[in-house]
Parts: sequence; structure tokens; C-alpha cells
Amino acid sequence: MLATLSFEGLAQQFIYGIQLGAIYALIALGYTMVYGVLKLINFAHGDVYMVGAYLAYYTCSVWLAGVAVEPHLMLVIMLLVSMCGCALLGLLIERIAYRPLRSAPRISVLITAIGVSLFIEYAGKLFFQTSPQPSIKESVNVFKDQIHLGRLEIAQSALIVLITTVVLMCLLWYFVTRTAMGRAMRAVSHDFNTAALMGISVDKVITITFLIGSALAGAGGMMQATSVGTPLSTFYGLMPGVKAFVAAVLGGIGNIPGAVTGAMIMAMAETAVKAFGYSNYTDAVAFIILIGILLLRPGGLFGAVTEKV
Amino acid sequence: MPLEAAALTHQRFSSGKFWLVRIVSIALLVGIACLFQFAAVPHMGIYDKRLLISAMTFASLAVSLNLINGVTGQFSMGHAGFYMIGAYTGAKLTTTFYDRHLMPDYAWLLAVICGGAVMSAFAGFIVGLPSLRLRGDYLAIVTLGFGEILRVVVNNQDGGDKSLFGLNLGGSYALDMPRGSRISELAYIFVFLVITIAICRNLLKTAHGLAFLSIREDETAAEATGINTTKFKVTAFVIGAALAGIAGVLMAHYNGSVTPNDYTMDVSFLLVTMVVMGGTGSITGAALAGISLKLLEESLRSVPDIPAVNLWAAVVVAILFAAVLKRGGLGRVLNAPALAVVRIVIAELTLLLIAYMVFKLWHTQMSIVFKVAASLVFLGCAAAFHARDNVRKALPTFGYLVTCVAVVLLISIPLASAFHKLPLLQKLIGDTTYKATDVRWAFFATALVITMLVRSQGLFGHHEFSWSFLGRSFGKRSETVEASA
Amino acid sequence: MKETQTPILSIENLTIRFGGLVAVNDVSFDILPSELFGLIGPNGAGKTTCFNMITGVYRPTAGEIRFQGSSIIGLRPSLIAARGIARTFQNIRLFGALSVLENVIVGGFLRRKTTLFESMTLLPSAIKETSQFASAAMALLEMFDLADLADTRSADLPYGKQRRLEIARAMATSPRLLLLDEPAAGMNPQESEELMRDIKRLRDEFGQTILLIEHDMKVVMGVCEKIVVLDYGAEIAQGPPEKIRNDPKVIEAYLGEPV
Amino acid sequence: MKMTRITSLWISAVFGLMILGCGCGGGSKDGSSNEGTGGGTALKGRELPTEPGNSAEGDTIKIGMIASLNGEQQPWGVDSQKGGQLAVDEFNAAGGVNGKKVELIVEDTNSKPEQSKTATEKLVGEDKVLAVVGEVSSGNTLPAAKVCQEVGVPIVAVGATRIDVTQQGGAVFRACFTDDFQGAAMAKFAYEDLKLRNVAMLTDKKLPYSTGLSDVFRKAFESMGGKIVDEEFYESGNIDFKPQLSNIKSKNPDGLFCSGYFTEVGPIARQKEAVGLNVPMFGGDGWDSTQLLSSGGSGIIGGYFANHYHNSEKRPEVQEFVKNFQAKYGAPPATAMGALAYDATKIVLEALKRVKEYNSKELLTEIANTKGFHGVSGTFDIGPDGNAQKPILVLQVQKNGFVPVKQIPFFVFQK
Repeated sequence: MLATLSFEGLAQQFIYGIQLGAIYALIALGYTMVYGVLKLINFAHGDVYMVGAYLAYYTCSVWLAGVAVEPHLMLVIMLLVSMCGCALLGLLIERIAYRPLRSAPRISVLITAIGVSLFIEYAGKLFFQTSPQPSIKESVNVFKDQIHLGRLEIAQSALIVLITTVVLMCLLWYFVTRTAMGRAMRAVSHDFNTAALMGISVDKVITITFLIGSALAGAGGMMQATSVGTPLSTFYGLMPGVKAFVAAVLGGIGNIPGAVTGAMIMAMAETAVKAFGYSNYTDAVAFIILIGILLLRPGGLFGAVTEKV
Repeated sequence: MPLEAAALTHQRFSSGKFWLVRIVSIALLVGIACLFQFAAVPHMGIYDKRLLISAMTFASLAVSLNLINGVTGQFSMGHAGFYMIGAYTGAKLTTTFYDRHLMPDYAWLLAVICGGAVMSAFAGFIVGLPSLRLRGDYLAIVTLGFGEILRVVVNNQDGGDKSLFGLNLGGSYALDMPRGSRISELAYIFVFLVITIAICRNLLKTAHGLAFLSIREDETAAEATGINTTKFKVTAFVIGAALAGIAGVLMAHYNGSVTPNDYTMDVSFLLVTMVVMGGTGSITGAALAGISLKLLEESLRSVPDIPAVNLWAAVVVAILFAAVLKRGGLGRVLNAPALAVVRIVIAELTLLLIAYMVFKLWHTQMSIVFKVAASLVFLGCAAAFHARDNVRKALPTFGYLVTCVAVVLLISIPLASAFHKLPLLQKLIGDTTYKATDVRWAFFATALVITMLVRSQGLFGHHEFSWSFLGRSFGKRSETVEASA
Repeated sequence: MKETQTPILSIENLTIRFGGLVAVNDVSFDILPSELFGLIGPNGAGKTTCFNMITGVYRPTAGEIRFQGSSIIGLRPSLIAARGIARTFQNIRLFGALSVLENVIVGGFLRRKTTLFESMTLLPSAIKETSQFASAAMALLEMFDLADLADTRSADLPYGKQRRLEIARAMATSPRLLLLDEPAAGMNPQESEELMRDIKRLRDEFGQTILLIEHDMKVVMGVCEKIVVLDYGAEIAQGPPEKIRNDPKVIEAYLGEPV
Repeated sequence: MKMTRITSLWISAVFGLMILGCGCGGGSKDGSSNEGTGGGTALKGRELPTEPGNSAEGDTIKIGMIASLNGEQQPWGVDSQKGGQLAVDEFNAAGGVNGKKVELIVEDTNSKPEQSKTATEKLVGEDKVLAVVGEVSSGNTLPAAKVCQEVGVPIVAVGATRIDVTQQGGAVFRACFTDDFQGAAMAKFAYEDLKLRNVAMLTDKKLPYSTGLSDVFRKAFESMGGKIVDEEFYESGNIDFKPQLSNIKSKNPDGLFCSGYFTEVGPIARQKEAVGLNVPMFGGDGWDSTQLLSSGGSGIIGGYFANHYHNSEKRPEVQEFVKNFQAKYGAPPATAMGALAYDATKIVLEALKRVKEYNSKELLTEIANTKGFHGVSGTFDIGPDGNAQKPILVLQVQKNGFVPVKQIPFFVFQK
């Protein structure tokens, strides 16, 4: 039973897909960067995103609740708090859980990552308000009005999310390709040991990677929570995290433009499934894409498979 | 060495004798199961039965997952999916075809078990296929995805127009089996657990088992040695899935209904935790971890909320203590030869304390299963403490651990009351309490991370449980101390 | 007599490209039964890549590999091993957590006749077979002087012994052709002396055909009867050791300048 | 040899599929009469349990309660625990019964069906309670009901509105109305009061409650002559509903029925505005939480939902309950589950006053005989099917809270 869709309907759905894709892309970038340098799936990344959303909530509803701040400025403050807080958290995770395991087998590291993820989810419940679940007030979102383009409607917030994402990604792109630290990062991701021998401080590179990846996830969490205004729980990042991971794999893990493309494709696929009336299978779609891509092209769309004996 | 043991067994038993032994042991198993069913079960309450059932089911699930994760080294996180397929196949077959007058219950159960095992094995085959091209973390996420796809699909099979093939599995509510079809018994699950363990143990006793192990150790080398890694990896998935499917059938027929919400990612995570904690590749480790984690989960289900202050005091002390230990100073002091007497006293006192706690436990109103389990833990502690009487030379690892926990708790109690008096903390924390469930999961997670940091092969490592192993493992500390001295 | 013998392994115009890089270019050589054949060349000359193509890890872009008369291109490594080609690895690949004995038993696993079902139910046939494998493995271990270490975890062995164990494991598959990838790497002179003796013994006592990659010229020249030299993926010389030793192209490849 | 094994695997798999295929064929044949319920458990009459259940010894009578104190349904579970405890405390303060005090033993179900079963087995088998009160959700009540029916201990469900729960047998009762009534009442309200003709539905596929309610609503609304123009789905935990809402918008409905919980209804309301779908929303008692106001924003204002009662009602039972609840816990109940659990516990306690011997069997009979019970959520009888026969209160969401707009008296909806 396919829902009949008009052209406007499709275009409209396309816009929703892009907005969702922007958020996925922000999370996927963190996955892909960390995997690039450490060859580690940082399962806790989705939870960093969750913390970002919570930080945004606490900033506007608790810490600055009594202060009269101009709404646009408030959004900027929320974004900065989320990014900084998440960067710090990412740093801590790397320092405490992953660094001591640098030379351990990969499975142990993977299990540690799952452990860290579980820890943030449940220990988070001790500190974050979960019952009743909080949600960011509508009044915080000053961009909730619509822009009319013919018969299409685009929420201003969607546009803002998109623009912010693009700006952040451009900054990241500049950082990775044009700065010394970015070059070091690429060197480490290319060959960990050689890079270390060449005098690159691998630890520093990894720290920076976690810092940037987590900050991006925090930004994603803040923007999603603000524009959608959903009730938050500590499991808020579980599914987006998994889906962003799929996006990263789709684009070829370790590949930055690939992650963005993968995120867009993922979001489009999900939106398409919903648009065609099979919304009840949405969560399965992400994994079906994942399994499909891994079977057909294990390296992802832009990745290459190399194997050494 | 398992292989030497196998060789010896071969010499000891000619094939005539072998069959005798085999038949006797099967008869013994059936006998114990019958004795259990007819002598013990009637005296048990439904809760005691439930505890045993849960523990045994999860033990067998952990053992079957261990075959995939631990023995073959394929990291699967979708075991709940296989469990679910078995449960749903069994439940659906029974709901549709079960007739009390058609055949005796045990025969029907056996038929349904075959159905569930076949379906799960088929799923295992399908899931095993990606493992040909994927390794490690990629495989993990694919299997995780498989479990989730399965849950979503089953969730939508309510016979409505959005379900595939119009299949009716009760949707998100439950597949409610007809009354009278709860035909699974405690004894069946017991026999099944024994069979699961036996299959895995047998495999590891023969060259076939080595083929699985070699894939875990080095896939390329295994392939170059003539082992068709594809075939063996898929086989591991098929066997593991079939066993999980049977567990699902038995559990479904004990519960009388199945619902997709009982087979979520959490179950897969819990199973992985069991295998990892128990020791990847260790059957006994997986089984023991399965039983103890499930019982622990159950015993901690309704624990009252924990005051935040107490928890924080314990955490602070633990971190400080760990920091001091890490500097090595305290460790050396604790293990100094001159302090042997102190150590023995501390060890024995801790043991006495545990004994006292177990004694108290026996006098509270609690399920007999918990009492027995706690007593066994006590016996384990005692054995560990006295393993090769190394307390005199150095504290055994396990004793070290228990003593550390005891010390942390002892210090944190006065600290907690001191915390209460601090005005700043009073303002920050106040009378906040934490949900025991969250604290428990946070502890599980921490324990998982710490296990990985300290002993990445899990508690049992690649070893099987044996008393000499216990001694060796817990007494390890003394050897290293001797070596360094 | 020797000239009329059919080669056990014949390689014709073997070529492989990785993207733009031609790792092995148009290499051809034949190995006769019971021959000790050397494959040498400077670092990155494509020796290990050749091994990987012969054992099925890589699929060549062009060319033909015939083993005992039939092509083995496109077969998976385990099948090639079953046909009778065994190998060792440049960076030792043992089953670290398994014992020395178990490592060698895995090598013998190719000859199994029992099914998985027999193993799962531990039928007498499975026990019997396993113990047969064990005793065969013990015999091999004795030959390689590893018998007293049978119960040691293989990862705990010293380096030189690990190399020997890897050869023992390869021998356990009863190969018709044994490929050794730098067996003497990282060994001290005395150890490589012993190794040379062992390799020769394998050939002399069992008539084992051996293809060997080696850097240590002393070892190669000492044991090999025929040598192929690769440089930048291409074959630059072929022949008995004496001829190779004096070949100007080989000297240039090794020393980097014409003599 | 290798080939045969793989082939045999395939053959057996195909065989297995065939069995399952036959299974679903057979299932739909006899399942057609009770669509949406699982399999063939359509019970015509309610069987009484054969086992005797537990009996009380000494001076305390134990009553068990299962509640989702953790997990997804925590907000409801915590409220239900408070409500139940309040009822027991008041009962004991009033002198108990016959010199005996009642003890309420609460077990956590973690919002999981499996643990709900375990918890019930602990209460029934270990603590030997005379009756069990609980679970707020249908999915978690089913396994508990199975246990209770088997051992002969009565269970009074708090918020399990799904129809098939009480069909487990004669030991299962509930203090809430059923989806049968709720869905039909909301359909009636939408058709007659809101004058809606083309309604779209949004269903939470992960919640048995939501799918059940949507089912009944669809049938009732269509039987009245209305049209369901579209049904879209989501799973609880989802956060992006714009594609579904956009689909709905293209069908031009004049109303939107959301049968899910407030956790998702809030964002749906907000995104409904963003999509430009400006039609009234209405739904079931799953909406009941003041949190809806903050998560729903302006989109939720003007929505209607069915509820059991409301804190602001002038009936003395409600006033007294809210006052006592506030006094004991410092805040009024956040959801209707507080009152429902209070009522459910009180049904058991009232029945305790009427029994001659303190055992499950007698208690079960007396609970079944409950007539004219004055509860917080209305005055009602327990019907022969174990369900509470009571009216529904329709509330409207307004800026400052929920306002009762209409009471719909109990009626039986025939499909």
C-alpha cells in the first residue's frame, strides 16, 4: 500500500530528509573521525549527543531560567555550552576508558565502548531529570515560523539547523585539510605507527579528535532538541547514535565527506520509508541499509578495502 | 590439557566400554532430572522455579553465545534475536496446532523444539553469512541490527494490513498461547542446559573444536592451514542460534506468552556481558556468569533507593583507594612478607564476615535459590582464600579484591556521615536518593570497563573452571611477587 | 632425468596490480618435485605478494598458476591448502592461546574423516581421530625439537621456536609444496644454521618440495638449488645459486649501483 | 559431504518456513473472529481458577502490587505505587479489618513483561499475598494475569485498558475502562460533538495499548459513518514525525487521533504546527500528564482526550483524594494512575471487609461482587467480564491545564 504522493509532497519530504540528515551528519562526523584515527567504534558517541541535548535543556530552563537573555543570544549560548560540555565529556571518556586500552585487542576496546555507553546512560539517569522527562520549551525556539516557498513550507529552524551544520562542517573541513593539526590527524589515520615515529604526538591528535567529534555531536544534540522539542531521556542518543554510525559506515568509515553523504542518504531513506506509508518499519530500514552496504561494498561508498597478510 | 584428556579417555575406554559409559551417563542425567522433577520441584514455590528457570535459560544462552563469541571469535550482539525466533516459532506452532489429544505433551514439545531449532538455525545461517566478509566491530553492529530488525518486524505482525504476509504474531502485545499449553518443565530446561554444555565441551575436546578456536586466534593462518573459515564461522552461528532457539521454545512454553519487548537489545547486551565477564571461550565461565548475573539482577530488582551521600562517599573512597593502589606503595605494603599474620587475620576476618552474612541470609525470608547461591559464593570465596595457602606469602588476587571492597565500605561509612554535615554538600545533594536499578546498571557498566582494563579475557580467561585452576588463578599474585623478589 | 620431470608448481606470466601499482609483473618459473627453490629480492620486490597469489589470498590480475597440472587460480586459501600447498608467514601467525601441540593438531585437521556431529556427541570415532592427530602431531614436534614444550601456550614460546612451530604446523598438513616466508628472519646465526639444517633434512628425508623467501643470502645460497630474483615486481634473474651470485643485475638490485 | 549438509540445512529451513506458513494460514482462519488479539484465546465465558490461592495467617493481610518503578513507564508506575500506598495507609488508619492490618508489598517490574511475570510470581509464591494490584500497561499486565489466574489469586489491573487482559480468566479484574469503551467513546465524541467526518490516525506500533485503541476507534468511527483517511505509525522513542504528518496533511483530514503516550504526543503536536496541519487532535488516557503542555507547545492547545477523572472535579471522593495525596507526597498526582491505583487497591480492601475468611478464593468472589463502588474515578460496578463499568471524562487541553468538557456514560460497543 503505497501512499500516493504529489510532487509537492515529495519535495516537502525531501526537505524533512535534509534536515534530519544534517543532524545525522553532525553525529556521524564524530564516529568517522574517531574511527579514522583509533580504528574504534566509539559506542558512547550517541550518548555524548544525548548529553549535548541535556546541556541545552539545562542552560535554557534551569541555569539561565531567571536571566533575561535575548532569545537569539540564548540559542548561541546553548550551542556553545553544549559543544564545550560535550567536548569535555569526550575528552574524559578518551582519557579514562580508551587510552589505557590503546594496545589491547579490538574486541576488548569495543566492549569497553559498550560499557562506557551503558554507564553514561544509567549513571546519567542519576543526575539528569528523567521523570517526568524534560523538554525544551517552545519559547526558546525563536525560529519556529514557516517560510513559504510556493506550496512548500520550510520551518525557519530547519534552515538554521542546516546553515549551522554547513558552517560547522566547513570549519571542520578547513581544519582537517589546511592546518598542521589537521594534517597530523590525517597522517595518524593513515598509519598510526608511522605517524608516531615521524614525531607526531599521537595522544594529542587523538585528544583533539575526540574533542572535535564530541563537540559536533553536542551541537547536533542541542539543535535537534531545540527544534523538535522532544522530551529527553538518557536513551535519547541510542537510536540516533546507531543510525549515525550506519551513516558513517555507508559513506566509508574514516571518510569525512563520506560521512556527510552517508548521513544524507540514511535520512532520505528513512524519510522515504515514512513517506511511502511504511513508517512502522523505519527503525529496521537503517539496519537493512547497513547490512546491504556491508555485504555489497564493505568499505562503504567512498572507502577502499585493504587487507594485508 | 583437554586434548590429552581426550587421548587418555580413548585409551581407557574401548568402544564397547565407551557405549556403556555413555549410556550410564545419559541414564544418570535423566535420573537426576526425574529426581529433580518429582522430588524437588513439587516442594518449590513458583518463584523458586522461576529463579531456576531464568538462571538456567540464561546460562544456556550464554554458553551458546560463547560458542560464537568466545570460541569462534565472531562478535555477535544479536543473540536475543535467535532466542526470539525460537520462542515465536514454538509459540506460533503451539498456538496453531497444539492439541492435547493429538500426542503426549513431551512429544509435542520435542516437535516444537525441532521447529524452533530449525528456524533459529536458519536465521543463524543468514546472519552468519555477513561474517564471511565482516570482522570485529562491523560484525557486532550488523548482528545488533539483525536483532533490532527482527524485533521491529515481529512488532508489526499483528495480522493487520501492515504486517508482512498477513502473519499474526500478536504484534507488540503478545502472542498469547492457549491455556494448557504451558508444557515446559523445569527438568526439560535442566536437561537442555546440560546438553548445551555437553555439546560445547565435546566440541572443544576434539580437533573440530580446535578448528573453531584457530579462527578466533588467527583467521588468515587458519585458512592457510586448510580450515574453511567460512564454513566454520557459519557453523558456529548455526549451532549457537539453534541452541538459543531451543532455549526460546522452552521459555515460551514455560511462560505461556511471548512478547517482542522481552527480546530487546538489552537482552543481547546482558548476554554479551555474561560471556565477556565469564571469560571468552570458557564454557564454565559463561555458564557461571549467566547464572550469577541473572540471579543478581533478580535479587537486586526491588532494592530500596540508595542515598546519594552514601554512594558518593563510596565512590570517592574507591577512587582514592584505587589511586593509592595504583601508585604501588600500598600494594607492596599489603604484600610485605612481614605482614603475613596481618594478612591472614584480615583474610580470615573477611571470610568470617561473609560467613556471618550468609548465615543471616538463611534466616531471612528469601527464596531458597538465593540462599543456596549465596552459600556457594561463600564456598568459592573460602576456596579462593585458602588456595595454595598463599595468604602467607601474598594476598591472593581474589582476597585482595574482597579486602579492598571491605576496606572501601568501612571507610566510606564514616565519610558518608561526615558528608551529611558539610553544608555545601548538603545543599548540593541533600536527601537525594538514587534508583537502585540505575545504580546497578552503572555498576555493571563500570565493572565491564574495569574487567576489560584489568583482565581483558574475562574472569576465567580462556580457561575452564577447575579447582586447580582456581588455585592457580587466585594465587597468581604470589607467583609474580616471588618472581620479582 | 630431472629435465623430463613435470613441474609440481608452474607459474606463467603472473601479474597483479593494486590500483595503479604493479606489484608483480610477468613472473614465470617452474618448481620441480623435491626441489629447494628460493625466491629473493630486495624489500618490496613482490615476493610475499607472489606467495599470497599462490596461496589464494590475492587473485592475480593476469597469468596462470598450475599446481600438479591444474590451475589453482580463484580457489580459496583453504582449498589450496587442501590441494597440498602449505605456508608460513613473514610475521609469525600462530594460534597464540592454543598450546604448541594444539597448533600442530590444527594443521592435521585437513585429514579429518569424522563429521561435526560425531565431535559434538563425542562418539568414539571422534575421540580416536583426535588422539591419532595428537600422536601424529607429537611425532612432528619431536622432529622439530619442540616435544618437551607441547603443553606451552604457543604465544609464550621464544621467537625462534615460534618460527619452527609454524613450519611444523605447515608440515602437519602433509603438503606437497611448502612455502616458507623468511623463515630465518630475526634469528641469530646459530639459529638460522639449525634452521638450514632442518630445511635440508625435510627435503632429504621426506623429499619435500620447498619454495622459500629469504633475505639472508647465506641461508638462500646455502640451501637452495634454484633461485628466482625479483626486483620491483619483475623477474631479473633465474638459475642455480652460483649463477645468481655473479649476475650483475642481481648485484645492482641489491647494492643499488652497477658494479 | 559438505554439499549435502548445506543442502539439508536449506531443505529443513524451507520445511520450517512451510510449517510457519501453514501456521499463519491456520491462525488467520480461526483468528478472524478476534482480530488484534493474539492467536486463539477468545474466551467466551470467564473460567474461574481451579487452584485455591493463598490465605492469610496472623495479624497482617498481605496485598501485593506490581508497578513500573523503572523503565519507560516509570511516571505512571511511580504514581500508581503512591496511590496504592495511600489507600492502604488510609485503610489501616481507619482500623483495618477485624483487627488485622493490611501490608502492601510493592515489586518493581522495570516496565518489562518478563520481569512483571517474575515479580508477580514472587508476590504470589514467596510473599503469599491474597491479591495483586497492578500494572499500568496492558503489555505488562498480561503475564501477571496469567500467573494469577493459574494460582487462583485475584488481580486488579490499574491501567491495563486493552480488551484481552481480563479475558485471561475469572481472577482478572480492572479498575479502568477498556479500550473498547474508550475508543468507541472518543469516536462518538469526535463524530457527534466535534462533528468530524474524515479523521487520520497516528498509532504507536510499539505499544499494545496504542494499537488496541486505534483498532477500536477505527471500527467505531467507521460504523458511525465517519471515514479514516489515513493511518500512520511510529514507535515510542521516535522524535521525528514530520514525514508522517506531512502524509496526513496531504489527505486533508479534519481531525487527528493520536492513540499513543504523551511522551510522543507532545512533539507530534509541535511538529503538526511546523508541518502546517491545523486540525484538532484528540486521543486516549495515555495523554494524561501535565508534561504534555510543555512538550506540546501551542500545537497541543485545544486537543481533547479521554480520561478516568480529573483533579479539579468537584466530587467529594476526588477532592479528598487529591487533598490526602498532596498531604502525603507534597504534590498532586501527576497522572491518572495515582487515582486508578488508589481505586484498584480500594476495590480489594472493600472486598476484604466483606469476606468471612481471609483467603484468595473468598476475596476473588467478593471482588467480582463489587457493586456501586465509590471510587475517585467514578462510581461503578465490576461487570461479569471483570471490567469496571464507568463513565469517561473528556478533557480539553488548555493553556493552563486540562479542563473537563464532557462526561460520556458507560455503554457497550458492539463491533
